[in-house]
Amino acid sequence: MDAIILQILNGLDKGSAYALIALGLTLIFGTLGVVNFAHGALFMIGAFCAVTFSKFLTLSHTVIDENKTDFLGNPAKIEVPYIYDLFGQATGDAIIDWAVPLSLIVSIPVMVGIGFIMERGLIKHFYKRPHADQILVTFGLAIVLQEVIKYYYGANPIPTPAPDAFRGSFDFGAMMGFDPNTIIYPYWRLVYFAFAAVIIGAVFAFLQFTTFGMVVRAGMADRETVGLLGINIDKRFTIMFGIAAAVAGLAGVMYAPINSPNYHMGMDFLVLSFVVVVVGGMGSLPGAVLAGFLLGILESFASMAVVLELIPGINQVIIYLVAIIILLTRPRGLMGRKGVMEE
Amino acid sequence: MSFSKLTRRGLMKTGAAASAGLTLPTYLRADGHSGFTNAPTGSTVTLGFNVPQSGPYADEGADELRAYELAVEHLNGGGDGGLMNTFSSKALQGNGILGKKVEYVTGDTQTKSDAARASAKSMIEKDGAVMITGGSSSGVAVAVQALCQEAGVIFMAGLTHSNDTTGKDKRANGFRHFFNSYMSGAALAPVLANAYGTDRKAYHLTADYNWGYTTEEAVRSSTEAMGWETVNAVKTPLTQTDFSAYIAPVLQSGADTLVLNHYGGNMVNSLTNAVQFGLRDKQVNGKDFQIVVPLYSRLMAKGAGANVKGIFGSTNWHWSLTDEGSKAFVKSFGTKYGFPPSQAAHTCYVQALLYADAVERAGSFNPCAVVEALEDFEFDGMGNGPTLYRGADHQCFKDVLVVKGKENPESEFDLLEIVEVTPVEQVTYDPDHPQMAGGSLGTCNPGA
Amino acid sequence: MAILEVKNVGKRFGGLQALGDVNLSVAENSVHAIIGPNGAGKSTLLNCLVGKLIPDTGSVMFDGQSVLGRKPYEINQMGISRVFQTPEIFGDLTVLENMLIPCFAKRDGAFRMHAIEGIDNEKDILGKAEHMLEEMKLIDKREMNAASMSRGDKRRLEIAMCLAQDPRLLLLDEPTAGMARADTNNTIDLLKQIKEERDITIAIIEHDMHVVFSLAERITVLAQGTPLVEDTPDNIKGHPKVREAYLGETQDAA
Amino acid sequence: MLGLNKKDFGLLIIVAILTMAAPFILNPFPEGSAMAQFNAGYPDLMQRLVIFGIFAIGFNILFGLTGYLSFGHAAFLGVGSYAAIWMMKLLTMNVIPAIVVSIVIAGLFALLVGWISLRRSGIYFSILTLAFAQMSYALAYSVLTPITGGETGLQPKYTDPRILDGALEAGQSPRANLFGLDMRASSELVMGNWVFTFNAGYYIAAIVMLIAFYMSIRIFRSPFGMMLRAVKSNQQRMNYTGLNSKPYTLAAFVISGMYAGLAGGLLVAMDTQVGAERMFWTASGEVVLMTILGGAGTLIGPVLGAGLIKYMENIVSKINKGVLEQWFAFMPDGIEDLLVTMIYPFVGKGWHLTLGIIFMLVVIFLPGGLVEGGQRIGRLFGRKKPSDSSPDGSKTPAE
Repeated sequence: MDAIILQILNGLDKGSAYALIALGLTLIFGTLGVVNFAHGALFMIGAFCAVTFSKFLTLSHTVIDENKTDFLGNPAKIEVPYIYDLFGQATGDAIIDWAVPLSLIVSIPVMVGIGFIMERGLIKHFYKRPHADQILVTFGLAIVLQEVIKYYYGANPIPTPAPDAFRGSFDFGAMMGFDPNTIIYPYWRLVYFAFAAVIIGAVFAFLQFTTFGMVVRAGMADRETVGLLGINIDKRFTIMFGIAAAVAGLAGVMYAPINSPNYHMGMDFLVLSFVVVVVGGMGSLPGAVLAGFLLGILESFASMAVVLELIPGINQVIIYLVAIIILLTRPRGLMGRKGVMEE
Repeated sequence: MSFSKLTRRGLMKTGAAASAGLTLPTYLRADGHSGFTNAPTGSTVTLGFNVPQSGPYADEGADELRAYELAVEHLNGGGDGGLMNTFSSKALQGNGILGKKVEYVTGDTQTKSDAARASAKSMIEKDGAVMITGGSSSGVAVAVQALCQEAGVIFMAGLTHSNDTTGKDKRANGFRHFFNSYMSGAALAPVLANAYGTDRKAYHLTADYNWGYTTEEAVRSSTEAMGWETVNAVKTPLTQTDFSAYIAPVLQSGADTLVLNHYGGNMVNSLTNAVQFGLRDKQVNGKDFQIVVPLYSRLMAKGAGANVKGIFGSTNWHWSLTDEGSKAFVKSFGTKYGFPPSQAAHTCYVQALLYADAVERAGSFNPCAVVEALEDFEFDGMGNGPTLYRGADHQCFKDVLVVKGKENPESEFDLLEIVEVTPVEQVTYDPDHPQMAGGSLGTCNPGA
Repeated sequence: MAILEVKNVGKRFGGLQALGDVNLSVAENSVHAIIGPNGAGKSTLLNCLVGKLIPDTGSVMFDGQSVLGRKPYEINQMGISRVFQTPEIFGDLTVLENMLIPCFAKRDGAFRMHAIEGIDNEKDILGKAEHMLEEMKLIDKREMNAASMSRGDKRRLEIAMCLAQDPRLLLLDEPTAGMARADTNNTIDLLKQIKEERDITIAIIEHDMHVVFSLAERITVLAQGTPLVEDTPDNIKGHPKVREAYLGETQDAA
Repeated sequence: MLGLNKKDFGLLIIVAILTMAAPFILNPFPEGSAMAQFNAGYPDLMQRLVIFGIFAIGFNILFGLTGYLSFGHAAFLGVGSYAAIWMMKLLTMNVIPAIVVSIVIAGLFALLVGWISLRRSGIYFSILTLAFAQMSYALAYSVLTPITGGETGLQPKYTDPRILDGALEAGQSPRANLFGLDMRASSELVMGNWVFTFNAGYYIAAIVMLIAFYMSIRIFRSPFGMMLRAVKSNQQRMNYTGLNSKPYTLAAFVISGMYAGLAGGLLVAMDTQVGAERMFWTASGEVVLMTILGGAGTLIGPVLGAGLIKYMENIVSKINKGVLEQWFAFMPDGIEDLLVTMIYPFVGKGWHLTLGIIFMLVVIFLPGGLVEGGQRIGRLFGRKKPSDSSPDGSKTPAE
């Protein structure tokens, strides 16, 4: 029982990452009709916003310390962050410790900006082009983006820890009356789950309750009609692209402490997030979220030792197996609309 | 047209027929038949450095390449000579290899066996490389080693840790300086027993591919021999990035030690996740929960950041060693590049020198002569103490380092501290040990 | 003799009774029009005839055989061809190729692995296709991409493609919808000509009374999913029920 | 000629001449010159160019004609490779049975995958094929290790049973051959500073590629090929014209799967080794990129796309800093350094960056792929009437 509760918890957490990425992907697809293979790259850039911001906070000048030696036996150069000079060491350390949450503030304008530039500079010209062309050009863009990141940050993962306050894990087991330590979950992952829930809720509320959102939803349903009403839908779609990029980017920022960011983390997520979107049904936002959580939970269950003993290798294929079964039983995924990307 | 069984740069035996129908004046290569692939004919000799330049191991590949460039510089008499000064064999003169200036070509393995073979083949066929070296995974090492055996060139493996490379997939033309899974297990077990006691319950997470299997087997058998119990061993997909689902149930199992048979990105992520779960702050069975990482690398430790603190593992070499060889290498590498070398850089540098030395001693680039010179070759001064290149499986036998993540690092490179230098006797095994069984070296192939 | 016999056909979509209890009999070699106001169930009925929908109740017999449960391509191979409201042609292919496909379908059936011999060597088929194009006055456009033709030409091509299969029953779904008057008249002439030259039954769904009364020999009026009347055009014109239920509304529709 | 019209026959002859003369054409620079880095006329790369050409030609039969975008074709290549290597391990090192079996096994696997996946269309079909390929990859890399060799892959060993071949001498490496002709046998022709290599394996692969190319022309020009384009153009009309589109698409899927299997078998014949990465999704993506880059739906496009990508992967990735410095050595130091710094990020380990940029440039400026680029150049210089109606559909971009 406790094992099952634990894996559900796990699946929700995993699923929240999938759902966030799939949500952004679906926003872009649903509003603009563009298959964006560079979406994973946006997620990756988000994570590197966190990396860059913490690097920025630790920008240092060097002080030669004659008492210590470096690995070659020369006097050691000690790096002193400028932030120490500004705020003193204690406050400086605290700020550096909170780099990841703080970088959220920076990353929103950065990601929205990147989204605008991408849409106006490139994607805009591909609305009327075949999906295959969209895939190729965004895939090319994804490669370029990740190579640029690799050029500046290297291929190795870069540790980007969460604030010390979120170290360790919360003991649900003890709370629910199980033995202590049976159901523990890291604080930061709980934060991530809550964060994802807030973002998903905010996007839905935005689309549901604002005029802007209503127009965009109408545009998703029938672009031409909305265009005929004299509403400048293109401008709104650009903004929508910026929002989708920001959602992906924020998902990336918050993910940085979970797995140290590296330049190909976007590609690692890309295929998976496409599976999630398609299983959810092309163009359906609730579908994307639902599929994200569903696949996350199933993946967690498949990685349980008991299950693996029963069916070796199931953890390798579970997502794809489920995708196949769902697509064969529900032609348009869980909540897909008819006629979307079926040609 | 008649085909002579030659690859590039070798001499054509019967190629005249090929030009029979052509009106342009044609010339055959003027040199004589030398009896092996890519026999160097001019004043230079070409070596092929096949390292990952794209993909997750690109940084490790870049470090390997730096080491090779340094080795070439030293072989050609440049720089401070590096390990050539401390190497027990004095055959190398600093005038290239057998008087031929060393040149090199590079390629990208992409850490994929297909791509690695393609780039190795291009070095052999197009650039006339007489030796291929490098790589950062066992899949690549085994694939390229088999290729070199077929093509008749020497393969000096880079970073490859799986038993298979010199076990079931060993080849006469291939040599490995790096240590292997068995040695990791054999070196780690006593240290672990010493530090954590002999009645531990271990939970293994194992990367679901060959290297993971051999490492798990090695660590399990040697820790179980010390009295540990293995509670469970779960295989994780190579493509996994988030290990939470595998780590969450560890505490429920009643285990008090987690062994992460992971490497590279897998290891960085699984270790980060495990520490995030706060496993190391827990008490199980009245003991502090512990994590072990059988194969450490400094580059990966860097990726995991502070999470490595206090965690045991093994490594082939570390820059903080204080023997003359290690000091010399760190000095020349550090002076040139500004940071200390990784273990991958070390093994690659040493492999390049060992090859050059073997050629000098054999007096020939002929792979069979080189094999003979390397087999059962004993040397010292390369940073690992007295070392034997065993003839039976072309594996180096030397001391193994057990290391621990440093609690208070003084610099960004100062991540690991050496806990123990396990003497070579303790990690030596029979060539037909069950963990190595099933392969055969065959005989050396000189190619054409 | 009736070539198409529809008996007691009903179809529901959720709570909506699209077709009530439709009985319809189309005589061989006649032109039979089905008219009715929007939402009367004309298209649903048509879709039941060609296999796109399966009715909940009743039977549809074509030439003594049931079509129910058969796939559209099987029903087509039985001898029913359909012309769509907006011309459905192979837009990426040339006009000639558009013509060739039904010719092959007629000769080779629903599927034939015919992958080696080039089309250029299929002289009979090529001849037939070109002959059809000539007849339809499309021969000078044979190398044109079908999508780039005018709407009228697309309609002609689609009808030609259907005729190339020598169907026994040709179903037309508002063939002149959205056409200019001149194009409409051309289509009427074309259909008349077809009727004269071939042994073919034509069933036509149409809004435009001008078209209906120019062509039809019998008319069925459909309203709210059930047939109201079936009679000759002259009788339909004066029928009070029809006027009441339908004609008043068609004025703005036409 | 050969059942082709004049234009197609001409194309076939051009391709034949190019492939037969590839050892010359791909080695335009003299040995030892600075530009020799760009020579691609060595056996391994020439083999790969034609083999991936076959792969892309086959993919194009599915994608270019029917518009069904499979994202899992690498699985068929991989399955073909495994089948071939097992034939070499169990039966004989002769490449004929290996290649035949690889085609058959890949075809059967494609039949299964296609039969299931073709129940859906559009992106749903793409994801189904992707799912099958990813499962094949993941299983081959892990739990199927006893059959596939997992991470370290499979190579023939002299200890394999090989019931048709005589026992090898201990330590001999088994070599792939065609009735005794070693695939790796090469002859060299030296002309001045130029060295041209003629490799037995390459010529066998090239001949197979020509046959594959010829077959694809026949398919493109056949009623079957036209039906496939009809599937892409309008399935509704197809069904109402009495044609069952399912078997047509399934047949196209199986044929392209067999092409992939053939490519996989040839890869093993030329280089006797298989690794599971061959089936990873990026490998499936690569063939999609090759086809679109060259020009989907055109006859020659996929071959060009395959050539470009493989050339980049094998040549550009090998240009390291040392090579760059050698190139620009004749320039003044400052300019040399500047040039090296400017070019370095795009070559060697940065070859992916160049590839990404090329993808983007081609899609943005040449929607029809390289073939369209060629046509534009042809129109510019040759003043030839553009062949708008060419039935290979080169005019219409791929869906």
